[in-house]
Amino acid sequence: MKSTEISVNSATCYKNNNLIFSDVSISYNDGDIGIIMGPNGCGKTTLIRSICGIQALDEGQILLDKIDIKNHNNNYMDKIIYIGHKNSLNNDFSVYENLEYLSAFDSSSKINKINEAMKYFDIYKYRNYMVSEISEGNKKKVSLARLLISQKKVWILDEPLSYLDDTAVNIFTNLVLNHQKKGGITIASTHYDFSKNINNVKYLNMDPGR
Amino acid sequence: MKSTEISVNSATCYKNNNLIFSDVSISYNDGDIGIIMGPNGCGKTTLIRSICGIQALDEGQILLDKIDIKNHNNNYMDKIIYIGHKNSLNNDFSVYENLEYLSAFDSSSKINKINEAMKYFDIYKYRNYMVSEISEGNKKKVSLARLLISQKKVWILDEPLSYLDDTAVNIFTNLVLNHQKKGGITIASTHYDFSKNINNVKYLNMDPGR
Amino acid sequence: MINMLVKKELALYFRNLNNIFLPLVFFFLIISIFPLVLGPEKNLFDKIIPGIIWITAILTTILTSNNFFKDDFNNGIIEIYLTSDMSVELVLFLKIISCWFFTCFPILIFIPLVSLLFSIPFQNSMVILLTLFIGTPVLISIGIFGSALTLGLAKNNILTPVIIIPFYIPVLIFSASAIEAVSTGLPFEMQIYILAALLILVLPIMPYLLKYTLGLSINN
Amino acid sequence: MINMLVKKELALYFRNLNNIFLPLVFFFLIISIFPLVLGPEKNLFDKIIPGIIWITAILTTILTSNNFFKDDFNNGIIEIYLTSDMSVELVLFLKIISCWFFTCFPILIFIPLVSLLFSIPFQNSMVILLTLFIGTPVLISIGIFGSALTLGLAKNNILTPVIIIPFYIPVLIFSASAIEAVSTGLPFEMQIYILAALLILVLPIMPYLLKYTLGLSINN
Amino acid sequence: MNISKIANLKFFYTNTRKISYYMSFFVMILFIIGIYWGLFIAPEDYLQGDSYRIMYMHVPAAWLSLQTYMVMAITGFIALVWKIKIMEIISIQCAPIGALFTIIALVTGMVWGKPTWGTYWVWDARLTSELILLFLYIGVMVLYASINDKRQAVKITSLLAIIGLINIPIIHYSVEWWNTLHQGPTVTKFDKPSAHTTMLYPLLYMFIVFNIYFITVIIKRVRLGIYAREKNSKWMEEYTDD
Ligand code: HEM
Ligand SMILES: Nc1ncnc2c1ncn2[C@@H]1O[C@H](COP(=O)(O)OP(=O)(O)OP(=O)(O)O)[C@@H](O)[C@H]1O
Ligand SMILES: Nc1ncnc2c1ncn2[C@@H]1O[C@H](COP(=O)(O)OP(=O)(O)OP(=O)(O)O)[C@@H](O)[C@H]1O
Ligand SMILES: [Mg+2]
Ligand SMILES: [Mg+2]
Repeated sequence: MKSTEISVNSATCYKNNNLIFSDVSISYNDGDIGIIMGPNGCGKTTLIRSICGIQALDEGQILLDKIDIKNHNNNYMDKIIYIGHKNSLNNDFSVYENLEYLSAFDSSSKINKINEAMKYFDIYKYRNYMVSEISEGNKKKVSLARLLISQKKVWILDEPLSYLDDTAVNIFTNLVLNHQKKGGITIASTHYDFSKNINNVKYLNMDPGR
Repeated sequence: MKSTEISVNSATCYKNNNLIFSDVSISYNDGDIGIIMGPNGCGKTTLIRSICGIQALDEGQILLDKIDIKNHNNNYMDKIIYIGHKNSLNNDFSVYENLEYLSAFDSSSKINKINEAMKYFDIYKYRNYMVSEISEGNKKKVSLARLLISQKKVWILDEPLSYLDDTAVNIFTNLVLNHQKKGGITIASTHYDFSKNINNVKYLNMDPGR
Repeated sequence: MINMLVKKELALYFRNLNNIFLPLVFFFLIISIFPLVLGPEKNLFDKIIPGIIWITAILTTILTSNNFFKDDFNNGIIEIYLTSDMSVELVLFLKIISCWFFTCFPILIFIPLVSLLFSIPFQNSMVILLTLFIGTPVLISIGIFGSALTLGLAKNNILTPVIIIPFYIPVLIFSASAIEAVSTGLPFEMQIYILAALLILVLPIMPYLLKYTLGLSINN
Repeated sequence: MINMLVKKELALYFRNLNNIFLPLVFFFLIISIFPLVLGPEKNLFDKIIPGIIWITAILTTILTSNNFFKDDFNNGIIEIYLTSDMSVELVLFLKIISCWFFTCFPILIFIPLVSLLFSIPFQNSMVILLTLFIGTPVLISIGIFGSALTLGLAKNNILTPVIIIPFYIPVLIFSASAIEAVSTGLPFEMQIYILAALLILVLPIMPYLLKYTLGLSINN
Repeated sequence: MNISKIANLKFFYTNTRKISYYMSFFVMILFIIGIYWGLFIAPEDYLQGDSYRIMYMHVPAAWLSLQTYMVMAITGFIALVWKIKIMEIISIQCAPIGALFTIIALVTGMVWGKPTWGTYWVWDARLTSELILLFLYIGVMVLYASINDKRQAVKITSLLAIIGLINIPIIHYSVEWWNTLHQGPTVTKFDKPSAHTTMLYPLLYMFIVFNIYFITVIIKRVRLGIYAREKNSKWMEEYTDD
């Protein structure tokens, strides 16, 4: 498997003329777990979104394998899966259908892994529930289940632990560990450090911008 | 100050013909901190909503000072403030305006405490930001700031800690402690037990309904 | 408290002063679509212009009241309504009134001008104005009620209109009949009274009905 | 993957089979409002019925495309579109087509029946059908584009219609002109060709335009 | 026997199976008699000839379309206020039946309109409002179908039905309030019906038959509704095992 490097190169971002963060640099390689921490409002979400190309940077670049993602012809996402704050679930679909739908946006995903993924996160019993009929924590689990369906190497997660109960946090931590073992990269923002006894963790502590 | 008692009396709730929880009983008195814990999907939110009268129970009652809240002529909420999963913030308002607006729904609130409340949660600098321009954690702080503006005795909070950074969790814990000292009641669902070294905590552990 | 609510409710609309002109622009856009589509025959157009004005008003009410509570629902503000110890009925009343004031009222002001443009006789134009003045608050109320009924449902922009338009019929029938009467020289007071009675019936009940409906819709 | 998307996109509409009847009911409701408001004069009504059919189609497109991406925006699905490594343009194309198919197409099927009811001559009714068939996809596309433009904005149900209606005008002009032509016995092919050219121009570009617009609206 | 017992779902379900079965036959026979009476025994109308005989379908269907709506709204009201389960089911089951009556009234009216008015359809107040009544029923049904939780759904549709009651007087009095093509009250006038008794009796008879038909169908549908709601409950499993 080809090795992958994703790096943030002296990134600076303004919003509405306010500096959000400046000169942030970090790079992640195979097997890295990147934890982005920092107080509320320091720009974790903004940084994560710019790594995924949703948010434009004012200065600096995001490089995937040394090439600016802007020059990747829009297919740099074939190595990256992004799971944001919001669950990206469609209320008009059942849990199962949502996972089907979301998989269709991911070239690497394996539809036949959906059931397995649901079982892994212990939400199989809700498979035919409408999303609006399951609890907040279970919604988060559904969106995390995408990690098991997708075969991508780089996981970019924005506060993946919110609303999860302790069991689910452990399940998730194990999942990240397994991913690491396979050489995958995980980049996650979080307030609760799930990585206490994990190796190869790269912390990025963001100071409040102002 | 008259003492207050709020109690759940063998409450049972079904949704769509599925049992969510059954025969839950607990009661809270002045100075109590009630922590509702349990795995995702066990019905914490549902219970909390039924205590606030938003969710109808199929069996059992919620009693405020020994009187069923259904017989309180709709003004039983004059002792209770409820802050749910969702932040109840209007995206078209600034932070300050939102707090003004929300205070108007609360007979006990003191408008002149809004600035103080924002300072307490360290969001004063965002006072003129639109809600859509602040980070997720800061939105949560805005909705928690209502606790300082309102003068109500019973706080009912659904996962108040989500998205908060450590500083904010401490601020919140102190707030609850202060409230307890003044004889207030706090009922909160949470996955992260902020009440480790607090007295008078009443735990309600909800088993998964099925 | 109450002035705070009024202030905030108005602020929502006043935030962007353009918003006040939007209904007007919309009104003129729709009116100018008709001759495009129906053909520019002058006689025909003159005949149906009162009807077209009414149709346009109906559209405005359908559009503005569609998904009226959707944002409040998504943001959890409906829960604030239902757990408030203040008079939420008042808030809901305010919401109806301000929705009407900022979407229908601007149109009403321009009716005399429109009448002049399309050479509608003065008395007729006054009756049109009157029926709109009494009728549109009822329509807005009905529309808002419809959006409360369909609150928790999957997105369906046509469902609410389909549910509420049948309730528009009484208002439309009496308004049209009043306009018809005045243009043929018959007395039209009766119809206006009936419209007014509808308004007096609907407006005070609506806030209570809305609160009840929101409670039903959210208790899910 | 692609069939999955098609399947899911259709499932959204097929979930509730009633939804397919809704546009139809809406169509008849709007049509029946006109005689109520304009008065039941038969001659008048016969004259304007093609126009009314078109107006109703316009309304349907405005209503269904209003806030088209709002739910996807709130739920974060727009972010999925923008971070997908699949052809999102295809998804957007599908969304346009299925929106059209489930809101305009049911109406089109019933045009012959409606024509019968209102005794519109066969050839005229075929031209109406044709203009609608070519025109409504364009209108839906424009509407959806408008809702992408106004995605992150405060709730304003009238803003998007005001923005998009001016773009409706070309379609309306040529359609009306074709209908006018056929009812006066003149050739109408030219107008149909122009309409078809519009369609061929708009439909393939729209998905790209939409993706770009969504990216702009969300980079906030 | 008190009301709560009759209103009990189990009581209703277990006690109406036979009744519903026999009533279906009964109503069929009544219909055949009525059709024979209306088509062959009743005299020819001096103005309209034989075409008026469609009245024996049209008028009862039109009446029932209004009546069913009222039943739907009233039972809905009872369901909302007193939370009686069976009323919820009756209320929602009225909608498709009412829609059927409305469609019959519309179609027979159109068929009747062609020979008498020379056109199938005119946009007068009564015809339009009857069409709107159909849309009201459809609105109720669509809303019901759109809500997943059916207990919730009935509450919401009941509310809709109650508010919709306001249209009923409009439909009924529209002919008096506007000069329209449609026939004014001929039968329902208080003093003296203006129709001849030999024509009137079969009409009244048909009205009663339509009512019995309504009751038969509503019982059948309510049974289905109860089954759908209670199919997982203990008593239903026991009952269907027998
Ligand atoms: C599509 C066309 C028609 C519709 C929708 C329609 C609708 C109705 C409705 C709703 C009623 C019940 C009114 C009430 O009880 O308040 C009714 C009654 C009646 N209709 Fe029609 N009708 C139609 C055509 C006709 C025609 C063509 C005739 C005969 C010329 C006719 C004759 C009657 C009569 C005699 C009654 C009974 C009036 C009474 O005594 O209350 N209808 N129709
Ligand atoms: N449109 C805007 N105008 C001005 N400032 C903005 C705008 N959008 C976001 N910001 C600011 O950008 C900062 C970073 O926001 P971001 O959501 O990235 O924070 P975060 O680190 O993810 O916080 P949290 O832990 O609360 O999720 C915040 O302080 C926010 O106020
Ligand atoms: N309409 C519905 N139909 C069926 N089940 C439902 C419905 N709505 C909610 N539920 C179920 O009710 C249960 C309780 O949900 P609730 O939101 O109260 O859980 P919770 O304890 O707050 O979980 P979390 O920790 O994830 O927030 C869930 O298992 C959910 O699936
Ligand atoms: Mg964040
Ligand atoms: Mg919860």
